[in-house]
Amino acid sequence: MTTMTVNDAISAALAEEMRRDPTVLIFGEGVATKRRDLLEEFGAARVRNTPLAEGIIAGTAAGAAATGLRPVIDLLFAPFLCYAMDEIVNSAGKLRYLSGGQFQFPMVVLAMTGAGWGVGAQHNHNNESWFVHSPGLKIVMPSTPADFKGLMKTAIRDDNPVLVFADIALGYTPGEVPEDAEAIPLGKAALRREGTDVTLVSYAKTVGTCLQAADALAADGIDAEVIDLRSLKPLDEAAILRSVAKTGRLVVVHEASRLCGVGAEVAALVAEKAFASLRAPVLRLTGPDAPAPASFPLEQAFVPQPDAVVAAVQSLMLDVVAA
Amino acid sequence: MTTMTVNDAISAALAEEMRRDPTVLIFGEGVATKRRDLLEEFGAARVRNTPLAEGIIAGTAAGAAATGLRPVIDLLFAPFLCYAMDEIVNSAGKLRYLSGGQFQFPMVVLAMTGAGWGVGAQHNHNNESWFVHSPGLKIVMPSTPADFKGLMKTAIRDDNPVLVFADIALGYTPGEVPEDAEAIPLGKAALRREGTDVTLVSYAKTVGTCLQAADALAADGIDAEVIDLRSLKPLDEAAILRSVAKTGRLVVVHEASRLCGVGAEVAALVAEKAFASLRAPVLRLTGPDAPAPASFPLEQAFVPQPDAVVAAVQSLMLDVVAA
Amino acid sequence: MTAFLSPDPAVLDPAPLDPAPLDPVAALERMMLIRAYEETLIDLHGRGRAAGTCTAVGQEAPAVGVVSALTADDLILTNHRSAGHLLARGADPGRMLAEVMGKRDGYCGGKSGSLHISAKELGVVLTSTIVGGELALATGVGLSRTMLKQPGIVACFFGDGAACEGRFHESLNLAAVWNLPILYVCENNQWQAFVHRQETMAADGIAGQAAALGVASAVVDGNDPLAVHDAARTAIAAIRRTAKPFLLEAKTYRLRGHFEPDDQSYVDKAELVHWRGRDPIPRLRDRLERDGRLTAADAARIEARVRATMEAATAFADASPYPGADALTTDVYA
Amino acid sequence: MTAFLSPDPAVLDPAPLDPAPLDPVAALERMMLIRAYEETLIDLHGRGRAAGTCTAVGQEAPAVGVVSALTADDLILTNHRSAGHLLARGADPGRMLAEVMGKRDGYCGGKSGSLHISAKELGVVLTSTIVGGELALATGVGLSRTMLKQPGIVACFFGDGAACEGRFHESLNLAAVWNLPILYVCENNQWQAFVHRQETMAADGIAGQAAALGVASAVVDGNDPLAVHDAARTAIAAIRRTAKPFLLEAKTYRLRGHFEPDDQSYVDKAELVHWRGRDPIPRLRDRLERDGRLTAADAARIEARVRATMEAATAFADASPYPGADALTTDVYA
Ligand SMILES: Cc1ncc(C[n+]2csc(CCOP(=O)(O)OP(=O)(O)O)c2C)c(N)n1
Ligand SMILES: Cc1ncc(C[n+]2csc(CCOP(=O)(O)OP(=O)(O)O)c2C)c(N)n1
Ligand SMILES: [Mg+2]
Ligand SMILES: [Mg+2]
Repeated sequence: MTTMTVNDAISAALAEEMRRDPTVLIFGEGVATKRRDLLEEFGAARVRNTPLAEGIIAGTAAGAAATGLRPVIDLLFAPFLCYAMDEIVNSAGKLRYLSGGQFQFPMVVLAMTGAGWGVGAQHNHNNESWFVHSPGLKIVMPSTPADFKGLMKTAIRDDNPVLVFADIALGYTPGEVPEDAEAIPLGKAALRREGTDVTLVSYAKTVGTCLQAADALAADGIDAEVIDLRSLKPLDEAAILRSVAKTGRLVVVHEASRLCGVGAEVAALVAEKAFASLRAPVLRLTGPDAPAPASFPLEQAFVPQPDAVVAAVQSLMLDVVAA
Repeated sequence: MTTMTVNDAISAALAEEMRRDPTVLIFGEGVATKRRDLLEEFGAARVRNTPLAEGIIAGTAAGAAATGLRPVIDLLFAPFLCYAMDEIVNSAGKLRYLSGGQFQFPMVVLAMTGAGWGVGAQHNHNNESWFVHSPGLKIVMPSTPADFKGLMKTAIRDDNPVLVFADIALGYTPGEVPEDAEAIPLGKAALRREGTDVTLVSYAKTVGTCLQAADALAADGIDAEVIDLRSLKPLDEAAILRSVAKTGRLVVVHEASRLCGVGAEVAALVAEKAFASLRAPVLRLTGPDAPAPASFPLEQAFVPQPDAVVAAVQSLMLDVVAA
Repeated sequence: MTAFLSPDPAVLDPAPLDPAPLDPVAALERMMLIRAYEETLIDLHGRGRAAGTCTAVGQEAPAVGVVSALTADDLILTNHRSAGHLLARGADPGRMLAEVMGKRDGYCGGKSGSLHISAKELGVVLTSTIVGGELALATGVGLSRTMLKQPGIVACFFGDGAACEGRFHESLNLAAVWNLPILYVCENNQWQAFVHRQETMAADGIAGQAAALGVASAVVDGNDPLAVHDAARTAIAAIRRTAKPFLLEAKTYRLRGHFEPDDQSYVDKAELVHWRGRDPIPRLRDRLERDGRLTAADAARIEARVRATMEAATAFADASPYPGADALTTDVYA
Repeated sequence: MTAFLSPDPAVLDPAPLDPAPLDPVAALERMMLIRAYEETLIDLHGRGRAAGTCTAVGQEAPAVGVVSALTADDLILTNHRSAGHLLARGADPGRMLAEVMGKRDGYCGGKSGSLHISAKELGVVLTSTIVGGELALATGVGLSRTMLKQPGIVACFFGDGAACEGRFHESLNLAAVWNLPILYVCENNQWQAFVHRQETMAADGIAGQAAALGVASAVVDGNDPLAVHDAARTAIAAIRRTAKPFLLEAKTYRLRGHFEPDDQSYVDKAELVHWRGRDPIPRLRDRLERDGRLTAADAARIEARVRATMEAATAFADASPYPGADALTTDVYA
C-alpha cells in the first residue's frame, strides 16, 4: 500500500498506461505545463498543450481514437464540456453505431466538478447525468484514490469513450492505493459499509457524507448500508437491487441537481425492479435546481450534508407502508 | 375553432406575439427564407437569416435578451444544440443567478426532435432531459397544435429562457385550435383521458401512443388515465401525484432514452411522494440506450409502440403487491 | 523569450507514391456516374423508396479532381454531400444505395442512411452530418497519421457554411500549430441550406481566412475537374514537403436544392441560370469533343456503362434485406 | 446575382458625446487604484479571507485607456480578468471586494464571486468566466443597441486565448455581416493560463484574423494607456461613422500568474524581466515626472489616496454580512 492523493492517483494511472501502451497520449490546455513529469518521461508528442478550444480538443481526440490512438484529454472544469458536447455526444458517442461498428472511439475525457473552491457556476456544475443519458458513452466518478487509479486505467484501456469526473474537493484527499493496483472493472459499485436498515447510494464526494451519516445513524441504532456507485454508466444495477432487497429503504445522495439526475435513475430503477422489497418512499438528497453560487456559505449549503441524510433516514424509519 | 398543423400553430403564435410586442424577433439558419410571411409582415430586422453557427446564434440571443429584446431562435434539429450548450446552459441558464438578479434572459429556443424522417442520430436525438437537469431553463414539449400555439405564446412572454421542442412527426399533424387561443401557462399538464386503473404519463408524439394503448386496454376492461405533461419544467407534479393516488399504477412513456430521462424523474417523484398509493412497480417504456438509426424499420423499432404499452400495463395489472 | 517548438513534426513518407495525372475521359465518366447516382436517389425518393437526401449536383468536379489526387494511404473526411467523394474513391454504388435505403448491405449496415456514410476499406473515416464535424475530427486523423508514422495525408471536405462554424477556426488553427498533414477542401457552392453565402460572411471567400491563421491556401475553379486536380496535386505536394496543412477553396455552385425535394423557390433565377451554364459535366464533355478526345460514340458508350452500373446498383440495393430488429442495439458499445 | 442587404443598418446617435481626452495624471491614479485593488485581493487570499482569483497586474493600460474612451451609453462585456475594466468604469472597490468575498453587498449579492461580476448600473453586462462567453453575448448586446435605436456601442474585452475559441470567429463574422457597433478589445497578454501564446497560434497576433473576416482592426502598445486611449477613440469614431465593428489588439503582458496563488515557475524568466521593465504604471509615472507633469509630492498624494480608498473598501467588505441561506435559490427564475 502507498498513500497518495486523488490527483496523484490519476497521474500514476496515466504514467502506467502510457508506459504500457505507446498509443496513449494526453493533451489539453496546460497539460504539458502542469504534468511536467509525464512530459519528461513521454516527450512532447505524447504530452501536449493545446490552444484554448475545447471543441477541437475533443474532436481531435475522437478523430485520433478512430484511427489508431488512445487519447486522454483534460477539459479542466465540467462546464467547459459545453463547448465540446458535439464532439463528445454526436461524434464519439454516436459514430461507432452510425458506422455499423467500423470505427471505435477509445478515448478518455477528464473533467472536474463540484463545490469547494468558491468559483461559481461557470466552473462548478455537476452535469454528469447529461452523459449518462447519452448513448455510446461510459461515465466514471470515483471517490477514493485507489478507485481513481484503477478506474482511470480501465477507462484508458476501454474501447469506448469514457468520461472521468473528478470532484475537486477530493483532489488533495490522500488514501491507500495498493502497489500493484490493477484496473478496476467499470460497472461495479463498491460496498463501503454493510447495513440492514437502509441503503444509501451515492458517488464522488457525497459518499463521504453518507459514511458520516451512517456513523451518526449507528449511534441511533440505525444500521445503514453505503454503496459507492463509482461508475455511473454502466450502472451496477445488481448491487443496488441486492441491497434494497435486504434493507427495503433507499436514499440517494448527490451534489448534482435533482431533476433527471443520477438519483432519479437509481430511484426509478428501484421503483421498477425492487418494488416488492420497498418498505418506504425512496428519497433523494441533491443539490438545488440552481446554479452553484460562489459565496462560501451558500456554496456549502448547496451540497447535501450528513445531518440532512440522517434526518431523511430517520423520516423513512418512521414511515409506515400503506398497501 | 380553426384546424391547423403544429407547424402553422407555431407560426401563428410567432406572428401574434411579434404583433403584440415590438421587441420580439426571430433569427436562425434559413428563418427568413422559410418564414416568408413573417419576413413580409415584420421586416428584415426582426426576421433574420444567420450564418451557420449555432453557438453565436444562441449567444446573440442571450446578449440581446439581457439588454431589452425578446429573441426567438430556431436551431433546427436538437443535436445541433450541442454547439450552443455553453450559451444556453452557462449563459442563459446561469447568468440571472450569478448577477444576483440584475439581468434576465427572456428568449425562446426552438428545436426539432424525434424519429420519422430516416435521417439518423446526428439529426434525431431526444436530448430534452439535459435541459430539464440544468438550472434556470424551462422546457416545453407539447403534442397538439393548440398546445403548441398556447405554450409558444407563453414561452415568448416568459422572462426566462424557454426551450420548445417540436417532435418532427407531429409537424404536419392537424388539430383544432381555438380562434382566441390564449397563452397556456407553463407547468400545467393536460389530462387527455380519464381512467381509474393505471396512469400513463407521456409527452410529445408518444402521448398519441398512450391514447391508442388506452383504447386497446379499454377493450380489455382496463381503464387507463393519460397525462400529457406538455411542460417538462416546470413539471406538473400535482397532476401526476393526483392521478397515481387514484390509480395506484404508473407507466411513463417517451422516445428519449431511459437513463436519467424525464421518465426517471417522474418515476422517482412518484416513488417518493406517492409511494403509499403505489400498487405495482413503476414502469418506463423508452427509446433504447442507442443512437437513432436511419434505417426505417430500425427507426420505428426505436420508438415505444402502443402494443408495448398495452403489454406493460397488463403486466402491472397482474402484479401482486408484496408488503 | 521561450522558443516553443511544435512537438514531433510530421514524419511523412519521403517519396510518396504520386498518383498519375488525371485522365480527362476517366474524370468525365466518374462525374457522370456521380450524377447518375444522385439522380437515381432523387428518383427513388420520388417513388417513396428512399429517404430524402442532400445531393451535390453540379459539384462533381471537386470530388473527382481532389480524390483522384490522393493515394491509397490517404484518408477522407467529408460532409452531408459526400456521395461524390465516396464514388470518386471507388465506392460501390450498390452498397451506397443500400445504405441510403437502410439495408443490411449498406456500408454501415443501414444505420447511417445517406447522411453519415463511412467506409473503412476505402479510407473514408467520416461523413459528418453535423456541419463542422468533419473539421473537428480531421485534426485527430492528421495527428494519428503523424504519431503513428503513417504516410497518408488527410483530405477534409467541407462547405462554405461550415466555414462559418467556430470549428473551422479551431481546426485550422490547431492544424497550423501542430503541423498536421491535412488538405482542407472547401467546396464553396454559394449556399448554406436556404441561405446564400453573401448573407453569412463579409469576406469574399474562405481562402483569406485560412491565410490569417497561418494555413497556406489557394482558390480554384470548382467546376473544372482538371484544374481542381492540378491544384490538389500541388497542394498535396506542399503538404508532404512542409508537413503543414493547406486549404483549397473550390468555387462552385449547388445546382439543386438543399435537401430533396426542394423547389429552389428562394434561389435567384439569373444566378442559377448562370451557373447551369457552367455545369462541369457538359463543360468537360464539350471541351473533350472540341479537342477531338471524345467522339459522340464514346460518350454514348460511357452513358450506357453508367446507366448499366446504376441499374445493377439499384437491383442490388433492392434485393438487400433490412437489418434485423436486433441491430437496433448492436454497435453501440465496443 | 441576388443582392443581400444587411437588415436594418445600425442607427446610431449622429453626434455622440465624445469623452474628453484622457488626463494622464488621472489615468495614472486609476491604474494605481486597479493595481492596489488587485494587490489587496491577493493579500486577502493569502490570509484565507477571499477565494483565489485572476488578476491583471501589468494590464491596467487597456482597461483605463479603453474605458475612458467610452460614454455613459456604452455597454461593457469582459472576461475573468475584469477588475480593471470595472474600476476604470467607476465601480466601487468596496462592493467589488464584497462580491469577491461572497458578501451580500457585492454587486451580485455574493453569488458571482470574483469571476462573473456584472453591474447593470455601470453598463457592465457581463464578466464571463467561460473564455469566449463575452464574445458570444456581445453580438446580442450590439444587436439590441441597433434594434432599440440606442446610441451606445459595445466594448467587448477578451484575451488572446479567447481568440483561439471558435466563438471568436463566429462573433466577429456575425458582427461584420450584421453591422453591429462593437469594439472588440483583445488584450493579448501572451498567456493563456499555463500556455504561452506562441504554443497556440501560428499567426503573429489577432488583428490579422479580424481583417480576414471583414472587421477593421488596429494594434496598439497595450502598456501605454494614452496610446490605447487614442486608438480606442479612433476606433469608436469609426464604429459610429460606419456602424461596423472594429477590433483593437493591445499587446501587453500578464505580470503575475494565471490564478492566485501561482509561482510562475513555467514562465520564461527573461521574458518576464523584459516585460516587468515595461510595467505601465512606473512607465507612465516616470514619463510624467520627466515631463514635469507630476512631482514626487503629487505621486505620494495619489498613493495615499489610493491606499485610503482600499482601506475603506476592505472595511466595507469586511463589515458586509454573508447572504442568508434563502439566497441559495433566489434569482434562478424570473
Ligand atoms: C451543426 C449543423 N447545423 C445546421 C445543420 C443543417 N444543415 C445541413 S446542411 C446545411 C448547409 C451547409 O452548408 P455548407 O457547409 O456550405 O455545405 P453545403 O450544404 O453547401 O454543401 C445546414 C445548415 C447541420 N446539419 N448541422
Ligand atoms: C471555456 C473555458 N476554457 C478554459 C478555461 C480555463 N481558463 C481560464 S482563463 C484561461 C486562459 C485565458 O486566456 P486569455 O483568453 O488569453 O485570457 P487571459 O487569462 O490571458 O487574460 C483558461 C484556459 C475557461 N475558464 N473557460
Ligand atoms: Mg455551401
Ligand atoms: Mg491571454
